[in-house]
Amino acid sequence: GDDSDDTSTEAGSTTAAGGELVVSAAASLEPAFTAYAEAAGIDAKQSFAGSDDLAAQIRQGVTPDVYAAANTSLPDDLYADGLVSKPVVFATNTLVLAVPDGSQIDSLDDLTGDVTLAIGDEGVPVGDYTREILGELPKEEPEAILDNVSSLEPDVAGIVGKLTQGAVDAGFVYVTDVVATDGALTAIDLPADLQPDVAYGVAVVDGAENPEGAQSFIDGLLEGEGADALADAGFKPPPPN
Amino acid sequence: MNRRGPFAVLLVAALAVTLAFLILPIVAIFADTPPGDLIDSLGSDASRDALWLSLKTTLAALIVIVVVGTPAAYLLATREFRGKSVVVTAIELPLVLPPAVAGIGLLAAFGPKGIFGSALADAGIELVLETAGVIVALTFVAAPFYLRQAQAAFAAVDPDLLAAARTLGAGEPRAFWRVAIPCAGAGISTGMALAWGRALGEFGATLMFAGSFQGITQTAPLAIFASFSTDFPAALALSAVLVAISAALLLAVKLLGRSPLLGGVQA
Amino acid sequence: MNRRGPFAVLLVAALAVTLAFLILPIVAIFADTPPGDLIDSLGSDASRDALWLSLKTTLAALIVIVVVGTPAAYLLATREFRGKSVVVTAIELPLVLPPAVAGIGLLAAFGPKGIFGSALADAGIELVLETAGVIVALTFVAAPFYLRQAQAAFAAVDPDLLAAARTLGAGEPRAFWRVAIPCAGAGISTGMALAWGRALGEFGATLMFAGSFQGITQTAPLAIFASFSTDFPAALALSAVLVAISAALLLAVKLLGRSPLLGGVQA
Amino acid sequence: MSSGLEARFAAGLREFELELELAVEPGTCLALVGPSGAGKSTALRVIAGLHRPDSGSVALGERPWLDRERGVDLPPERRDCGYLFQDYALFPHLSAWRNVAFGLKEVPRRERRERATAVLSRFGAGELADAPPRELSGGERQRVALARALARDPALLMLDEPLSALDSTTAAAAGRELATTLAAAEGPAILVTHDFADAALLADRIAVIDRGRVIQSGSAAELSAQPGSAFVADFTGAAVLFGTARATASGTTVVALDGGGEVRSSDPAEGEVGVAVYPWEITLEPPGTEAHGSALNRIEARVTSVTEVGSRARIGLLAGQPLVAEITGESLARLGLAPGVGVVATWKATATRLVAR
Amino acid sequence: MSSGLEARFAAGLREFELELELAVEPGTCLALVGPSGAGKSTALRVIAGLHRPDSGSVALGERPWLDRERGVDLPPERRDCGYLFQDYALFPHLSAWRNVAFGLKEVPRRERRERATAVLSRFGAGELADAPPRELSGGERQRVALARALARDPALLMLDEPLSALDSTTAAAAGRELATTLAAAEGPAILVTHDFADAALLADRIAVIDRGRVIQSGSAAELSAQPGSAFVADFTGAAVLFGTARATASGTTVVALDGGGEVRSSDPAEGEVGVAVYPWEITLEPPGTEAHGSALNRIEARVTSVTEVGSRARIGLLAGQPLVAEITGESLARLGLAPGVGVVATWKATATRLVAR
Ligand SMILES: Nc1ncnc2c1ncn2[C@@H]1O[C@H](COP(=O)(O)OP(=O)(O)OP(=O)(O)O)[C@@H](O)[C@H]1O
Ligand SMILES: Nc1ncnc2c1ncn2[C@@H]1O[C@H](COP(=O)(O)OP(=O)(O)OP(=O)(O)O)[C@@H](O)[C@H]1O
Ligand SMILES: [Mg+2]
Ligand SMILES: [Mg+2]
Repeated sequence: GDDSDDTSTEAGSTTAAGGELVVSAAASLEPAFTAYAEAAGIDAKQSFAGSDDLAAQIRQGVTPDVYAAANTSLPDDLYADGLVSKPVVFATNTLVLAVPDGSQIDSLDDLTGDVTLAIGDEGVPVGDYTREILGELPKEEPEAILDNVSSLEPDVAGIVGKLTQGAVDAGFVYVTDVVATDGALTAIDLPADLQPDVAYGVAVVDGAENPEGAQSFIDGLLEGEGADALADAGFKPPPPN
Repeated sequence: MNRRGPFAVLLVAALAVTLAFLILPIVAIFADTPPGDLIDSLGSDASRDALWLSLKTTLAALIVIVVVGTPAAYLLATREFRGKSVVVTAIELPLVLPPAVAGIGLLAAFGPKGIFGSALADAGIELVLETAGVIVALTFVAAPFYLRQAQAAFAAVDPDLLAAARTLGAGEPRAFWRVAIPCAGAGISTGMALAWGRALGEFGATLMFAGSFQGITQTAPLAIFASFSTDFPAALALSAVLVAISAALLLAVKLLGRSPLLGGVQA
Repeated sequence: MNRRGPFAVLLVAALAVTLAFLILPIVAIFADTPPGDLIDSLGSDASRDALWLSLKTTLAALIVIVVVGTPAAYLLATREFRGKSVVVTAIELPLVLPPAVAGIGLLAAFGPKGIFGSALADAGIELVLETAGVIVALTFVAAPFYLRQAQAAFAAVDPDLLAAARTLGAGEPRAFWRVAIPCAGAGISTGMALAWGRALGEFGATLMFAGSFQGITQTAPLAIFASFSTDFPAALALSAVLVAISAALLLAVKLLGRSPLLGGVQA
Repeated sequence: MSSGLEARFAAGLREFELELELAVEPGTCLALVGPSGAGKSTALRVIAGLHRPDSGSVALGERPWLDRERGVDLPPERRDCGYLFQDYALFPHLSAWRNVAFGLKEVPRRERRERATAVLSRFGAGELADAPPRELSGGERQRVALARALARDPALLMLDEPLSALDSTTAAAAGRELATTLAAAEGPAILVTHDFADAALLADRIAVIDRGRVIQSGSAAELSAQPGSAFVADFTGAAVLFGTARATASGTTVVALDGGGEVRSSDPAEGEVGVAVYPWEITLEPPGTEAHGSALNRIEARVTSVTEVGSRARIGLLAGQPLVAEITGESLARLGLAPGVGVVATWKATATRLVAR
Repeated sequence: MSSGLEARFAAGLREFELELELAVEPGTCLALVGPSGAGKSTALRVIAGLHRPDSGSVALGERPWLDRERGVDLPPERRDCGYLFQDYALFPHLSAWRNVAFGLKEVPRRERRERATAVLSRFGAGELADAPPRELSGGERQRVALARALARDPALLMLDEPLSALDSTTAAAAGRELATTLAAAEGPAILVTHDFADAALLADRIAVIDRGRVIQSGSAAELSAQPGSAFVADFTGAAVLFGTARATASGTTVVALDGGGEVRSSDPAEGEVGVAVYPWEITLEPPGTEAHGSALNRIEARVTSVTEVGSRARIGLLAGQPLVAEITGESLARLGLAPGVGVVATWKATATRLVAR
């Protein structure tokens, strides 16, 4: 009866408290964060999923120590709702136009022609950034391009999958995603003036069992092994402010 | 023989636990959703389109599955041949594919670059990013459930009944239609319910193979997922509506299951 | 009575089409994956951990489902009571929940803030982000398939056989164990295969409820999804491996299905 | 110690209400007979606890099994009765011997097979021990089921048509085995059968049910001596003609047969009756032979069938109604009987039983 | 026009090989009889096309149904035979009349119900038309199945134990209906039965099968006059004793009975034989009465059972082996027979048939 209960609670808590760190991070951060944890020898339980899945979890009361998203809006919302501490930007990514290897398309202008696109849905970071870029384009181009959109993807994987399988001709993703396809896709850089600042926000989750660990983990991301690992994975450092 | 006893109590307990466990999360979703939202979520056309598309596509998929799957299941149940268990296993494999991978597989098979892609293109059949594609995806993920269930149901039919039908001048088709199907009726309708439910909840494969475009390929689960990041409560509300509607439809199937065609006795 | 005839041809055709449709996408995935990658993907501990975890958790879930679900299904099959079809429908509802929503539902029910959250916490039971949570998620998603299949199988057992067992001095438990289960054996093992396969492919609910921690909650489908956005080919390779392994296991189940306990005759 | 069965219950069936009151002494066997659909099997199911009656009670000695009033209702497994189902209900997943062994819980595992096979052998099914039911012939199934019901010598034995699927030889052998078992049994037994010889051989008393009610009961001899109804008469092997009776001054009853013709009986009766006469009481004469006194019934008939058995022949007759006579081989030859031939069937008025229809 | 059935085939069964050669003339009925497990039902299944023999052929008139050599093998539905399954195989999802109507494809929809109910009524099951099989009694099911097999008067009729589950009255009525049907039928018919009376009444010829082979065939009269084996003798109603025969100078054969005792017969025989005698050939005497001449067989016996039927009694005897005598009510009274009483059973040597075991 009692004592067995106690021990199990003991067990439950020790796993979390014993310096261990629980990290929920956007799927695209997986290579960087795993490398970082190894390099810095951090005993971290890391869960990688869509930024919004993780946000939904936190809204449902799940409390990892660190929440790292592929954008800043989701952490900001959670912060506004008092679920996480003030988020900080720890990295930026570059949005590119991805096309299957050997595609005819080599610039934004080709997108107005007879092609099909997959882009992120509204509310999904990659989707919002894509709309930002299109917004910058001269008048009629955005409509022409949006007309060619045949799928609004809830996550980057959907876009990448369709591109690699040739289901669509082009799509907007992060350069890191293209790197991940091992050459199946080619990235077409966007004019620097159009490039949105794709900022990644990270925050300590309220009620975290290991807030100190969380904070030092975040610090490590801003400079040190974390920053290096991010750079190796193709991320850019946060804009100096 | 419905007497109370420790065993009966155990049975009831088991059912109670099962029921509680399966129902609670659904109740929770409703609890999280103010009734108002339910109405609102029906208000937006995105939701209405999605629900309507879901009903259409799942129904279409179910029809395809039943029409093609029933004879296939009957064959598996009534014939013995070498390598049969391999075939049966093959039918079960789609189950273990994670949805997104299933989608990739479908693209690799029926997509533009896929094995069959060109053939389909020549035939002027467009699946990818089309409503037809949704149906294909749903069929792919839901079919195994119906096939195996129907096979089990057919296998449980006393062969002498089919034999009797034959001696009464019924060819195998008539024996199949007038005896095998009614006798396996209960099992078959169960299989239909399972396959339909599975199709209705399908998400990953559809997304990967058919994409997510309102009114064309955005089924209810996709719409729910889409609004996840933008309007979480709306997402839950839509889920609740989806559950409510399908509950109603599944109940209807049950009542249909009582009809002569499926299990009852024809007076 | 295995004579060739138009109907037999039709049956074979139906099976051929079904098989081709279900197998092709899987073949395509293998085709897309250089054999080397298969080996490599087994090389990475992430993959090995994931596969191993998937096996452990799906097995655990299956055991829970069978142990609790079998009596529940038996009760539903052998007793008549008012509102029975409502109960049965309730059991089917989890099917129609999109995976992520199912996860939300589980969180809302058993999560820290959930209806039962505090109760579980007091009992010192941690589910969320723990392996136990994976098992809960898999059970929730896969249980309906087993329950309904088993129910259909039990319902097809001639009641007089149970009656005979009773008159021979077997209490209902023994009649259940020695007669009902063996007679429903084929159907039950089918249900196990379906539920297990479904659990093995489960993705959304697990991710939402248990997260994706390598070695703890990152099952094969989650690992596949994770590497989608980081190493696409590896993702496909891992999927192929998953399919291969489960094919082997499902075949094993079939052979088990031939054993006396499940369907065969005890000499 | 062992104790008798007392059962009285009422259960509604499709066409009629089953209302029975049965008492079977320990160590004795009651044969339940009656037309198809009379309620025999249902009665057994009620007693076995497989069918719950609307009202009534069943008790074995002091031990109440069912008492709707007092809310007693033991589950079948606690009633300890061996029940042979009319359609066998063999376990399809168990070989013959395992079917029999199923009831042998208290026998040590090692001995079960031996014990089961022994019982099977008594009914000539020993070599079928390992066969699955689906590979057994009808009669083989019946014997396996019989063995299964007997194997664990239960407090109450209920056999629904135990020999119906067996040929004469097998049935006779099985019947003798059954007789020994019943003789040895301390508890009561109920046997449903449609064969008078079986009933007479195996049972101490016979209860005749029709449309859910006992219409007559007694020993085989009593039934055949005083058949209470046309069914009973027929069951005991008599030929039955139907007609309308009226008393005469002379005290004898005259019956106008439905098919035409008239017969006399020493039994008193009025109105619609059945005329029962045993085939061997009937003698056949060529047509046109004149009557020797009114003590003799004479009706014109046509031969429909002739079946010679040994030194004897059964002659199927049509005298407006079907009738059967049993005559010696000699008279068969003398009369040159063959289908179509006309004859006069005669028998004593005193050998003529009048029974309710 | 219609045509006879010719069937010869071999099929392996568990214990033995089924090797039959059957020919049935159009318009006639062949009764298949034999011990339980002899292969009767399997034979019907082969002819119906439900069981494929290892070799052989089946043909109805000019039309080959099966010819393994020539690779002909018509599916059951194209053989047009009405088959009553021994265990009925009624469709559980169809009411009685729909079961019967199932075969009536060429009858216009509107008339089917009427037609089906008509056939049911002929077998006294008219009012069961709307009942589902699970709510029917054993005998009711059998009659529905019988009606179903007959309804579409098929080219070949095959009935596996059509009356086995029926009480005497119902069976007699159904038997008469069946007889009319068979008489009217133009095609051949095969009837499996274990009742000699049924076989004699319904069939023109009887074929006796044992362990998969026809051991004797002929009319009922022929079989009972010259039973070819103990089984046949028993089947025709004779009592059979087993013993060892040796010829004597006098020309009569002496049989030393297994149970002890000796009997003489006019039939020639050597070695192990069955001694067949009809119960009504046997007279009983008090023990110790002296023999009147060696023409009479005399053996000591003990009474095991007494069954009075009308003016007659069947006496079960044990003379080392079981034996049955049929005597008049008077002699029963005179001898004061009761179980346990010792008697001497006597019968003529000329009435003693010697048969193969
Ligand atoms: N489940 C049922 N529901 C309604 N009526 C039933 C049911 N089972 C049997 N009956 C009816 O009850 C009557 C008695 O059935 P029962 O089986 O007891 O007859 P039986 O005496 O055994 O006849 P048989 O000698 O043919 O076996 C029959 O008329 C039958 O139609
Ligand atoms: N499917 C089977 N496989 C192997 N042996 C079988 C099979 N079916 C029947 N047998 C055997 O073949 C023999 C003949 O069976 P069949 O049913 O023809 O006997 P039957 O003459 O109809 O007996 P009964 O009068 O008892 O019905 C039996 O010994 C039986 O055990
Ligand atoms: Mg009955
Ligand atoms: Mg048979």
